[in-house]
Amino acid sequence: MSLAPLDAATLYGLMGAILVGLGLYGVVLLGGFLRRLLAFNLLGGGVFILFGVVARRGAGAGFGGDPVPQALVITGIVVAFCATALAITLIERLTEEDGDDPSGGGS
Amino acid sequence: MMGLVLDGGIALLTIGIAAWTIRAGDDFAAVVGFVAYGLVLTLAWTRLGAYDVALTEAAIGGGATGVILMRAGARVKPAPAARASRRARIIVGALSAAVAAGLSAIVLLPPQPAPSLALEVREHLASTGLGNPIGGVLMAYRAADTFLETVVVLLALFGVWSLGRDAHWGGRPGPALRPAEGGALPLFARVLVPAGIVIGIYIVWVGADAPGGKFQGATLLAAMAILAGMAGLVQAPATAGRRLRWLLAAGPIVFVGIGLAGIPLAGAFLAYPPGFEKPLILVIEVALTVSLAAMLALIVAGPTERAP
Amino acid sequence: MSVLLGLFSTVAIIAGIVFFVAGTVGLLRFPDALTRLHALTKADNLGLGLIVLGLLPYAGSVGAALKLVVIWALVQFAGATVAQMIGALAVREHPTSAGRQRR
Amino acid sequence: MSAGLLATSPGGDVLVAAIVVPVIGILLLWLVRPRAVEWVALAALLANLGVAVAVLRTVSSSAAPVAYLIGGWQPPLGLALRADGIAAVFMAMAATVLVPVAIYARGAFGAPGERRPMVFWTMLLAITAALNLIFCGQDLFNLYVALELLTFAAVPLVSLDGSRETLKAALRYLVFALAGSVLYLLGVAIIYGAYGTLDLIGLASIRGPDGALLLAIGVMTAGLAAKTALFPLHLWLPPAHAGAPPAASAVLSALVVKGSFFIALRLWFDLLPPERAVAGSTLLGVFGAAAVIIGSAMALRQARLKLLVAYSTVAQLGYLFLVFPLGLGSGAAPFESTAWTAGALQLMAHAFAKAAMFMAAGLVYEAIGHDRIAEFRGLGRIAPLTVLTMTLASISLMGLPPSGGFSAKWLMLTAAFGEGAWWWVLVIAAGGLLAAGYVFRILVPAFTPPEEPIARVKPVVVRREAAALALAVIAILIGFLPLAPWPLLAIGRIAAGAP
Repeated sequence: MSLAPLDAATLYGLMGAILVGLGLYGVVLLGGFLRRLLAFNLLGGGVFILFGVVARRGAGAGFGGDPVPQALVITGIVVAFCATALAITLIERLTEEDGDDPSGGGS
Repeated sequence: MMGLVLDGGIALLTIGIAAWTIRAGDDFAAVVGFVAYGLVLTLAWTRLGAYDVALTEAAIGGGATGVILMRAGARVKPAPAARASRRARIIVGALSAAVAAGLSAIVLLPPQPAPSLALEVREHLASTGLGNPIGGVLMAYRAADTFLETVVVLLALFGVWSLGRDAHWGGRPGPALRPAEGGALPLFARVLVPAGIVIGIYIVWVGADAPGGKFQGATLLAAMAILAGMAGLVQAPATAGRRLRWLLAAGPIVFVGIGLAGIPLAGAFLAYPPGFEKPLILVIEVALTVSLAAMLALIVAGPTERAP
Repeated sequence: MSVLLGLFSTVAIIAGIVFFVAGTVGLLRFPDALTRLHALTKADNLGLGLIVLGLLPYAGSVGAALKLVVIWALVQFAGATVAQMIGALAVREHPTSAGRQRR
Repeated sequence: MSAGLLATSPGGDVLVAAIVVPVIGILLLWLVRPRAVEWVALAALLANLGVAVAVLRTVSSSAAPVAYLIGGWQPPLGLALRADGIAAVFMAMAATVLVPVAIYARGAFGAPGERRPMVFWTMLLAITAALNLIFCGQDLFNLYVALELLTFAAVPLVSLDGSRETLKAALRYLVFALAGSVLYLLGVAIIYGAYGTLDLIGLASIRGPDGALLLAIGVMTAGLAAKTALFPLHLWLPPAHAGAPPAASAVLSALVVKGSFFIALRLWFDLLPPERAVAGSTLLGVFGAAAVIIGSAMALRQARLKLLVAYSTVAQLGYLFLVFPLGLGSGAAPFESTAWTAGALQLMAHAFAKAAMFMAAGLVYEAIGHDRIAEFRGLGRIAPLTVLTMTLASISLMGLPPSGGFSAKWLMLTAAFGEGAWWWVLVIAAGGLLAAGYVFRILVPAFTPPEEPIARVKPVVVRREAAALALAVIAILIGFLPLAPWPLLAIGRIAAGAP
């Protein structure tokens, strides 16, 4: 094993790692469901970028990247959107249901 | 070198926006931060050479997700600034940093040569009749993922509908239309919607051989439907409607039908008979695009809020 | 000829960037919604317009050049619509000061 | 990757049917007339039972796994389905639980075609498809899609009645589940980046796990533990499972949480050589032990039946995680071990007993209009069949012979003694005593004659009582199977790192 070359993939890989760390922190610690949902999406973005880095490094056979992880990300983004939509609808419904603090407290 | 500086700049900007979004004082500001995050991520995807993903991120990850988050940010009351205890912050911070450090180590010490299925994808791509390798993965090699994903989207829509009130079941989503105010939005919608529909169909059509595809195209079509709805040009359909339900089911039905036909005709579920791969995939893609566009638009529209 | 074209592109793109920077500064520094909108729309209009103009010689084909122009036109249209809506909202929310509020 | 070569086995089409039948059922539900909805769902679940039994028969008669290459594509490029012994047994178990639940739920949600019945039947079929895919999926990303399908089906069931409490419980559940999914997906990214395949069999043939595999399995296990409500990530479960309608609670507690557990089981037993898993599996065992003790103690303190039963789920899930140290620690071939069979039996016995328990709790609520345990005196007179159901299910939950719960715990004790691991013995014994404590809190008043006759709000429907009773009887009947490792559960298993 040797150190990865300093290229776009490595830079974005480190970015992805940091985004995952930030998102993880937010998902666990932020107060309020909406903020946690945002952190979940930030975290998801970091994970997807890591897939993209893997794809970039697997470039070959005339492709700019390994198409398999790229296809997985496309599926993943659609699924994450659905999850977000379901969660938002729940949050909005909860807000509607009670006048008082809807998004607070939720460990 | 210039490229690396650009990449480093994009990476730092993305991290900065993410940190700002986590720290932002109020919810709406955080939502705006997240939409910006989606945009810079799209740039990162193009720099990684993943144009299909960049399109998807722009359309769905930033676009559609941004729209519903904006709506929630405006509707939901801000949470009280419940700060976690200092000890919790230190523990969770250390744990998150450890995960980030572990991932960085993996990024910095990759296996060599990097594992890849690019060769295998290339080898069999001709037999799918497609030119876009991602289309090949989504519609042939991993078609089962794509099929189930469609079911996941459909279930998410039913999940959204399940959160409406009993009295509104089967009715129309969203509040009753207000008369369009000003002239700008309806005019904009009248001009843009036809153009957007053309572009959406184009994205699906070129997806066989170039970046694009049904998810991106369907999102654009869904966006046009939502724009037309916001401008007051069309009304959201009643969710109990027969025709709407067939529209939603058409994509999955065509997909599973052609998939099952593959058992006698091509020897396996979701296999395509030789010579008919491309036309069959195209039929599935068209049906899926229509259904997915309807599903996505209705997911954004939300649960039913008016009695049938 | 190509040198001239290159020079033209460089000047146009740099001018476009200047407009974007100016627009962003305006967005951050101007006191109320309407003046901020004014700053933003300038960046949209002229900034993007100049950048597209600068890129045209490199588009490679007439089709690609046409796509660039269409993108510019769509952004114009969308920007104008959104600016109009935000402006209307600002006037409605703060009818006396036409959206004027302290930052 | 020669070890990864698979071929579609004869009769492999049944695996496709296991996925497609419930999905077609969902599509039909929304297209047929309202009156036909329940019948479509029931027909799909019966067909699913037939499919599951066919898979089980094929696997047990040929003593070999059933495999299917989707689209004819070989992994790692394509996706394969493969039912080995334990997958076939669990598929049959899930299908068997689902049919009585459906019979119980028929007509329980008002007029068909309205919101609640439509959502319930749709989500029930979606859970069926997702579980089948989880049991026989071979590809880690394909399993991710199945996990998401399971989540999206489970969350709306929690908030089916639409009250503020259940909406909040559903949202909290969704947040845990989504955090779990994204951690799982992170692990998938790491594994693909390191090995270029997501196929479980292909990955099992990789020798010498390095840091990437360990980190991947670490984050994936954390994610799956959140979805399985392993202590200390269990806080979402009691309000969610207690707030859902009884038929939904039955499925959520008996089956849905087992889906994520099953994937964790596969990761640890298929991808990690036992000697690499010692520290991690002990940690999982410690969390499991804490869940057994704390879940039971919390169940002892509940005043309402449904919450008590939900906390009991937290405790019973804890036992499942003892399989990791007991099965991986012995050094023997894990799939022939006593612990492996004990874990499978615990999973199944709990599924039948807990589904019966939640359904009985629902019947109690309907019969007397509340589920306050303190006011259960005389229940045995009003609803004798339901009290019998609760008694039988309780016998299995406590682990008294003869019952599936007894067999599971007995085999677990045998495994723990065999390894000289007396601390697990203590946990298992203490868990049994605490379980006896909380079920007697229900049963003693129920059997005590009332001082004055208690009011019956509504007569209970015999069909629904019988459905619950059938499940409880199965939980008992499992106890009559031989008390030894089942060869069936070892069919087609490939130990990690094996040459």
